[in-house]
Amino acid sequence: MKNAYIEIDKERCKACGLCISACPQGIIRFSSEFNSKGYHPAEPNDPEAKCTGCGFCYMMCPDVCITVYRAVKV
Amino acid sequence: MKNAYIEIDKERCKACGLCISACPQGIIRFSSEFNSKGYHPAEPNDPEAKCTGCGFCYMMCPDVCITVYRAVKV
Amino acid sequence: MNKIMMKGTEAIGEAAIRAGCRLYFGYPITPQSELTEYMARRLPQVEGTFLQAESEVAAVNMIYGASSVGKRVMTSTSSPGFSLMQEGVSYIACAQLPSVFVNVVRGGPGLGDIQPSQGDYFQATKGGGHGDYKLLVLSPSTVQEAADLTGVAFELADKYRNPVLIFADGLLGQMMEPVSFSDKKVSYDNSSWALIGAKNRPARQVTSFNIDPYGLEKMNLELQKKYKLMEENEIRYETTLTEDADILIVAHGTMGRIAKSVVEMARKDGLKVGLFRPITLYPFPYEALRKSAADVSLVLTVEMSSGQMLEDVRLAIAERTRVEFYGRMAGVVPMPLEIYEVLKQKIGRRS
Amino acid sequence: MNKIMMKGTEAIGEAAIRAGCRLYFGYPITPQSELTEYMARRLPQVEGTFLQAESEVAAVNMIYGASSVGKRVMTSTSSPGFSLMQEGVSYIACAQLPSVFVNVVRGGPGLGDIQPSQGDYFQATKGGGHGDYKLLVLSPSTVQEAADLTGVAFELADKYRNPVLIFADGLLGQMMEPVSFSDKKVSYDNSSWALIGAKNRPARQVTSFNIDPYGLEKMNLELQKKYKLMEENEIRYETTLTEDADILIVAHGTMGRIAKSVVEMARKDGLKVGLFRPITLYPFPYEALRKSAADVSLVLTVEMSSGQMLEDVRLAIAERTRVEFYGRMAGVVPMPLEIYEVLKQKIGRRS
Amino acid sequence: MDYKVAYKMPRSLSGKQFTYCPGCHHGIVHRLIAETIDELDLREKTIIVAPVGCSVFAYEFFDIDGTVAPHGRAPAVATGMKRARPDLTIFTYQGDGDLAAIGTAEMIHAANRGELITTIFINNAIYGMTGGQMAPTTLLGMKTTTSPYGRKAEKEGYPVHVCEIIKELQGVAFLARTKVTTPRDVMTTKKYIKKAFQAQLKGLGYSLVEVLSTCPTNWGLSPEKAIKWLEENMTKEFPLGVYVDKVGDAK
Amino acid sequence: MDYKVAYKMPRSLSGKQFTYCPGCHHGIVHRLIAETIDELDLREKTIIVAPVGCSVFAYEFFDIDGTVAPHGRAPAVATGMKRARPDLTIFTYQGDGDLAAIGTAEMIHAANRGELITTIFINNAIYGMTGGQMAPTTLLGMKTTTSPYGRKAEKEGYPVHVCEIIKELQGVAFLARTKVTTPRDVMTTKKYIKKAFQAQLKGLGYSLVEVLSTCPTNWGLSPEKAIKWLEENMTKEFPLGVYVDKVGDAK
Amino acid sequence: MTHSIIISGFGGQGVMLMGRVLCQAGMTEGKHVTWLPSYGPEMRGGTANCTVIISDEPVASPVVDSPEEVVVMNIPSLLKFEPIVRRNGYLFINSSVVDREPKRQDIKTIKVPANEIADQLGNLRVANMVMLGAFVFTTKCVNIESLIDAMKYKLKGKDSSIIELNVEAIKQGLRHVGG
Amino acid sequence: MTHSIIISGFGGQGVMLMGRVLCQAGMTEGKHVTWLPSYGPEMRGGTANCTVIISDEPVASPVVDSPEEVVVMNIPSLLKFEPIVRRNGYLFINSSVVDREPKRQDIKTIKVPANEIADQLGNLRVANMVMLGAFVFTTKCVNIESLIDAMKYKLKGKDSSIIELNVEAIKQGLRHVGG
Ligand SMILES: Cc1ncc(C[n+]2csc(CCOP(=O)(O)OP(=O)(O)O)c2C)c(N)n1
Ligand SMILES: Cc1ncc(C[n+]2csc(CCOP(=O)(O)OP(=O)(O)O)c2C)c(N)n1
Ligand code: SF4
Ligand code: SF4
Ligand code: SF4
Ligand code: SF4
Ligand code: SF4
Ligand code: SF4
Ligand SMILES: [Mg+2]
Ligand SMILES: [Mg+2]
Repeated sequence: MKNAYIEIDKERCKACGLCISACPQGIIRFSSEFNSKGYHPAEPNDPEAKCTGCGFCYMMCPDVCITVYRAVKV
Repeated sequence: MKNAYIEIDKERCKACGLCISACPQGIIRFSSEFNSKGYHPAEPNDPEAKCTGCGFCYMMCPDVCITVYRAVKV
Repeated sequence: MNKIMMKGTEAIGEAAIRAGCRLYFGYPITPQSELTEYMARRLPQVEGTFLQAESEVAAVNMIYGASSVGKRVMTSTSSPGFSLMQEGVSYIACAQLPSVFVNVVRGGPGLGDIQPSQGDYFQATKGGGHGDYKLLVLSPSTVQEAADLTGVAFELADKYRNPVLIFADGLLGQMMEPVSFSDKKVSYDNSSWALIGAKNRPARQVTSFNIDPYGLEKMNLELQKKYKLMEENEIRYETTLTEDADILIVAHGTMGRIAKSVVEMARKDGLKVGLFRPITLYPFPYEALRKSAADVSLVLTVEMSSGQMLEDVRLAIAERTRVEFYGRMAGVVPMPLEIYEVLKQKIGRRS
Repeated sequence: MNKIMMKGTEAIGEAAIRAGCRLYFGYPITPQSELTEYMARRLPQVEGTFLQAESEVAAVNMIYGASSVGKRVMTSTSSPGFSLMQEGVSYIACAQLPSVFVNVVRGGPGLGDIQPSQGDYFQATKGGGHGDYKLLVLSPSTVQEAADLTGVAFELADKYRNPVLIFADGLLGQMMEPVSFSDKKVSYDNSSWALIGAKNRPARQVTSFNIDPYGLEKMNLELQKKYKLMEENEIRYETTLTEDADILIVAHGTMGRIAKSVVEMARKDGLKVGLFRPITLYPFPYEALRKSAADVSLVLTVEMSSGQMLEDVRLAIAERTRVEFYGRMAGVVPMPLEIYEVLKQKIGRRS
Repeated sequence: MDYKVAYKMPRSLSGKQFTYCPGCHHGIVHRLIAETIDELDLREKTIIVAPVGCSVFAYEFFDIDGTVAPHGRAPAVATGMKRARPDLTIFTYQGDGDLAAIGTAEMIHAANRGELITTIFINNAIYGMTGGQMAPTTLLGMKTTTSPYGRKAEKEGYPVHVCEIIKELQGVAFLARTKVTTPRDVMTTKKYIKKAFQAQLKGLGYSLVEVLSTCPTNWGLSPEKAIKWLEENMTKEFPLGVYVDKVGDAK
Repeated sequence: MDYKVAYKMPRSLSGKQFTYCPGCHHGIVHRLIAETIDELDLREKTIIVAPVGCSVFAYEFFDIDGTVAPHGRAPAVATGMKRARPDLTIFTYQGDGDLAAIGTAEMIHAANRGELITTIFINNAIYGMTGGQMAPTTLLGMKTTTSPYGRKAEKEGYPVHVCEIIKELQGVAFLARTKVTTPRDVMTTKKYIKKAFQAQLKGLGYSLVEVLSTCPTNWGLSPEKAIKWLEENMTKEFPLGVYVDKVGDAK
Repeated sequence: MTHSIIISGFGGQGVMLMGRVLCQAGMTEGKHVTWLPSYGPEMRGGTANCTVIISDEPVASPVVDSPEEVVVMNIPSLLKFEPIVRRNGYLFINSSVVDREPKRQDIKTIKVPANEIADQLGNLRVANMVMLGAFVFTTKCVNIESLIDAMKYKLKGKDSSIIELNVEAIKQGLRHVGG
Repeated sequence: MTHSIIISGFGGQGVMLMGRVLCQAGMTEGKHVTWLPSYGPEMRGGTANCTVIISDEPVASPVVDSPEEVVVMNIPSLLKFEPIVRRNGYLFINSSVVDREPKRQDIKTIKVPANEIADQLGNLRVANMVMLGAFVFTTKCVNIESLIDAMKYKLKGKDSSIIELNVEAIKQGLRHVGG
């Protein structure tokens, strides 16, 4: 059960790494794949469901690649 | 015996009157004559030799019409 | 229609207001400041906006802005000021923004003087700014015509989405003549392209930019197509006694009406002189002039410049006919008799 | 003389320094920033002064200042920037201040793009600013010629006390070719008119201003006399295989050398095609072109524009000969084969 | 369990990919503007005036009507728009070359008139688009392609402080300098941008937000190092904070 | 008894009659500049850059080499001169339209560069030469031909305060605002002008002296009444005094 | 019938207004008119003049080499314009200011001591209207009634006493030349 | 004899340098050369190419419709330039990056796995020199010695190890095509 998760638009990503250093949980990394622009895009790597949905990654991403989802409290 | 006196270049004068109001001794007036520009130029009127050579008239004249002479103390 | 005595500058201002212009941005400069001042006085009375810009560079860009949101707008200046506007004019032309400019030309180059001149003809007609663009250029010769052409200018600007230049000289700007204005109600609608908010439609761009040369070339070809249309449809000129003329004078603006006096003089002397007066400087009436000049033995171009329209005259008649030139510069206005003397001399030299 | 590979922009910069230019004022703009940057690097090495101006308007006026105190000075820009300089250029021309301008023309109008173009021909040759003035305009076609003409530009500027414009395009600006520079020592002396302090002589004025129209007309007539002299003495052009040509291509700058390839192609096909390449755009080689075109059946003008030099070509040969035009705009460069195809098509249509 | 989007691309962006280099702060600021427009519900009546600079394409990145002004003249263009259509919300987006060099006069006079427009000012201490020439805001000693030996005060003058110059102009209603190097900064900047738009909406006067930004490409640094360089050098030269605030803090 | 000249036309004036209207303060300031040039013995190496404005002829009124710059561009022209010939003394003479409207950018950047030139700035709150249009320094409520209903802050903005805008620029070495309505003012102004030239001679930076001046003609007042109006209105809007002084008081 | 007129004098003498009143009068009579001002090269207070054309035909040139009727209100104007008056044309001289004789014999010279007459009316500033009265009565370029109406139109809003004074000035002017 | 060459690839692949080294080599051999860069419409990081002419005659056009020799370092370049290679001309393909086949049969295609060879040399960045070695050996547009000298000239000031690496890359390139 994760409280939050993110999605990264790989095609938009330019691999600047700003999301990676912004994430307090350290759960973003560079993918080993290339995107069509030739970059190794960032990808979430959150097996332990540590994402808090804080949005720091989103805030620092200059290319608006990231969508952050939070669990809805019912 | 005057301590000081002034000369006014009538042809340069534009009858603005600034020298007249600047003179602490009140010894400048408008001439009744016209100059070739059609102005009544200012003229010194110092029968009592009141001019102190203070230079106020010179300082205020926008058309640099005035020369101030002072007696040389020997 | 009631006539009132008005200066050319003021008549242009009033006519602009009648044409629905409610925005004026400009910077004072002799000899057109009366137009700026007229707008400062008049526009608030009709709930319009007058704003004195901090410079001509700012003014032309305010025109760009106001026009891009779809409003009729105008500025006026004189020679050095119009030079400063050239970058902006090129942008406006490329972005296809309707707008009306008035250049009350004075003696140049440089600071020059403040007397009447036509020395900015090249700048007006060939493009003083960079790139392949054209202004529609109107050259009135009377105050009434200045007023009428101002109305035309706004119509043409919207019709072609193109900047229109009223090319006047200091004579026309300062001269007073009786003038009357039409009371026709005007309305216009630029909402199909203007930047008025992306509501219920995709967002819009007004631009003179295209980083892709093929894209930009396409934009240019569109412009060229438009210019072609103007050349086909918008040519204006006036002829006086050209039918039987053996000698043709070509002159525009107030120079044109001064030349008309020469025609009168010459005709009294039995000389068959006619007058061709281009009203649109761009598009230039090449074809019409060619026809008018078909049977004459001499064409005399008279300008208040060193000879600029002369090149267009030459292009029109391709030197099949002798083309002579007479001009005065720097605000010295060629006078009727003076021109007539020159004319007689040229004819004399011919024989 | 040692050759080095250099960009056109850089070669112009180096040539300027060899010509004694120790002052550069300019504002960055693609595609000429390499020249600005070259001067920023090089001038301090030769105790010269490089200053990045706050704008092109400031730059042109810094040129005015530096030139008025008698020093060789230069600026460079690209199309929109040169439009902004028009007021200043008109002042400089009227005040008769020697100075060298470089316009590395890009696609226009407006912001356009950053690709090569020749669309500022009218602005350069007919006067983009106000009033009756002329720049000396040089159009090089190779990096070596750009370097050589830069030296010429400084000489002519001083000789005529007139601004000189090097009209380049992005191709020439970016292209690298081997180039060599002369090591001739240059010296110049403008102390007879420059503002260097009223010592042991009456005070001097450098001015473009004369409130009296007759005085200003006199200044204008002096300018016209000077232009006349330039027209008599400074015309430059290059012809290729024009002697026996039946078809003449007219093209300037890099377009000229591209056209040279067309001539080579055509000749291989047995078509008698020649090339006329104006090097001075003002003064334009009317007479020489008229002669070169005397016996041809077709003249094809090729430009990276909608057809501007075309008017001068028409004026030169007065349509005795058919004049056709081909051009591309906005940075799209007409290619040799492409032009050749057009040429063949035009010939075809003729028969 | 259900999930809800907490952060996503704002409506007022067109979705077109930014042409900026990796890590360039232009993109962050774009997003903040778009979010503000969304939150104030202004998308259908806002016009962007893009500059000439790396952000020349900005008018394509927003899903709003827009244009690109001649270099430096965005405030004049915006003035023309606003005077013609006071009901529209107009903002200019300008770089330091655009705003503080060639466009100095237009910016100052728009500010002085209290023109009801908003300016977002990206200060990256360099001319990004044209390849790294000196800007008015370039720091002393900094090497650029046109100050290859380092900027010297005696020769090129001092870094221009835009906020300090215009802060005393009475027409200015909101004025602040900020940065976007941390999420916290990003939130502050967002707040400023919102206030700047509110200054316009409330008819209070001219508003400008200066954002210290990185240009990794022309600084020759990685995005991370560029951020560090900004923190260590630019914030010293250009003090952050609110210079003018006539908007107040009430909602 | 012998008499000696105590005050007379300074050597550095050409003697040509001024073209100014009766009572116009341009003339007083001209004289003070000429006296300063004489006293510093600079006549043979000083160049004047006249503006476009009523003082367009200034370069003929001084007996020194000179030119007239395009409207507003005198600081750029002077920069070109000074960079080319650092041994010359260069000053610009500019009106409020010239300096604070069209020439804003050139003035600010010359000041920011600490350009070694001196500017004498005549603030008469109006465009004199062109017949009385609104200047950036026109007071609120003041009627001019282009603010016929009185200048309004909401529409035309606020009077521009040049000294206040540039006082924080580090390139500025001497900066003062003064007037010439009384002999005492005239003396003060002379002192400032001298300091301004000294700032240049000593290589300290840019110097500017703003002189509040009358325009009797376009204000529609007699020379005397114009002075009174200036005292009562302009000095309130534009505080007099020295804003920057890096020259010091030693001889 | 075309009248081509130049009116010239010092800046303060009201010569521009004279021309404008004339044009206004001509226009109300349905004539074609143009008024063209010209200021000397001096910046302030120099000599100024205007060219007025009043015609039954549309006006071609608004400038004339050789006007039929010239009014000179000061000496510089006399020097400048006497030589170009058309043969058999009129030269009106404000003899209060111009204390010298014209040289030409082939033109009709009319002297009006306009300042003195105005002075008698109590206001030097109406010298221009005095001259205008004399001018119109002599040249008949417009009717006196139209002239008076035009003057009133131009002075609209002014005190009625001022208007009366100007009417009186016109009348004194035409009386001086025999009207 | 005239070689007209287009070299094209991503911004980072060093295609501009390839052209400049070729020209430098040509120049030292006394040939006439031109180098003309062209950047795509993308602002940053897009495809770029340069046109090089090496000739015994002065170069007329620095642009060519139809080059004799084309080097493509990536797929967009292949798509753009394959169609315009002159009949019987050469197409050099960096097969490490371009994983598709050219369509034309009327040209000579030469595949060089430049990245792989460079990788083996320990530095991907010398892929361009690998390709250049292959290109020059095949086309003989300049001598290999001049090429190496030109490369050294261009890398003046760099570490000698880097220069050695580049020499090696050139040699590997020409070895790959049989040199
Ligand atoms: C009149 C004019 N001059 C110069 C240029 C060239 N130019 C384009 S962008 C730019 C400067 C960009 O720098 P900045 O404003 O700081 O924006 P950045 O790219 O750093 O975001 C310049 C000088 C131009 N397009 N127009
Ligand atoms: C480019 C340009 N724009 C406008 C003008 C017209 N012009 C001449 S002087 C002037 C303003 C003068 O005012 P100011 O600078 O205050 O000087 P003042 O006459 O009051 O001393 C203007 C707008 C011009 N000559 N050139
Ligand atoms: S939302 Fe916060 S925790 Fe989750 S990935 Fe982004 S920065 Fe990390
Ligand atoms: S911040 Fe955005 S662009 Fe940068 S690596 Fe992360 S997702 Fe990619
Ligand atoms: S010098 Fe002084 S006292 Fe003498 S006239 Fe002048 S102001 Fe009066
Ligand atoms: S101050 Fe000068 S110009 Fe004025 S009245 Fe006195 S002398 Fe004449
Ligand atoms: S050059 Fe600099 S400012 Fe421009 S997009 Fe790249 S990083 Fe951003
Ligand atoms: S108009 Fe004003 S500023 Fe100009 S000279 Fe006259 S009084 Fe002086
Ligand atoms: Mg920047
Ligand atoms: Mg003023």
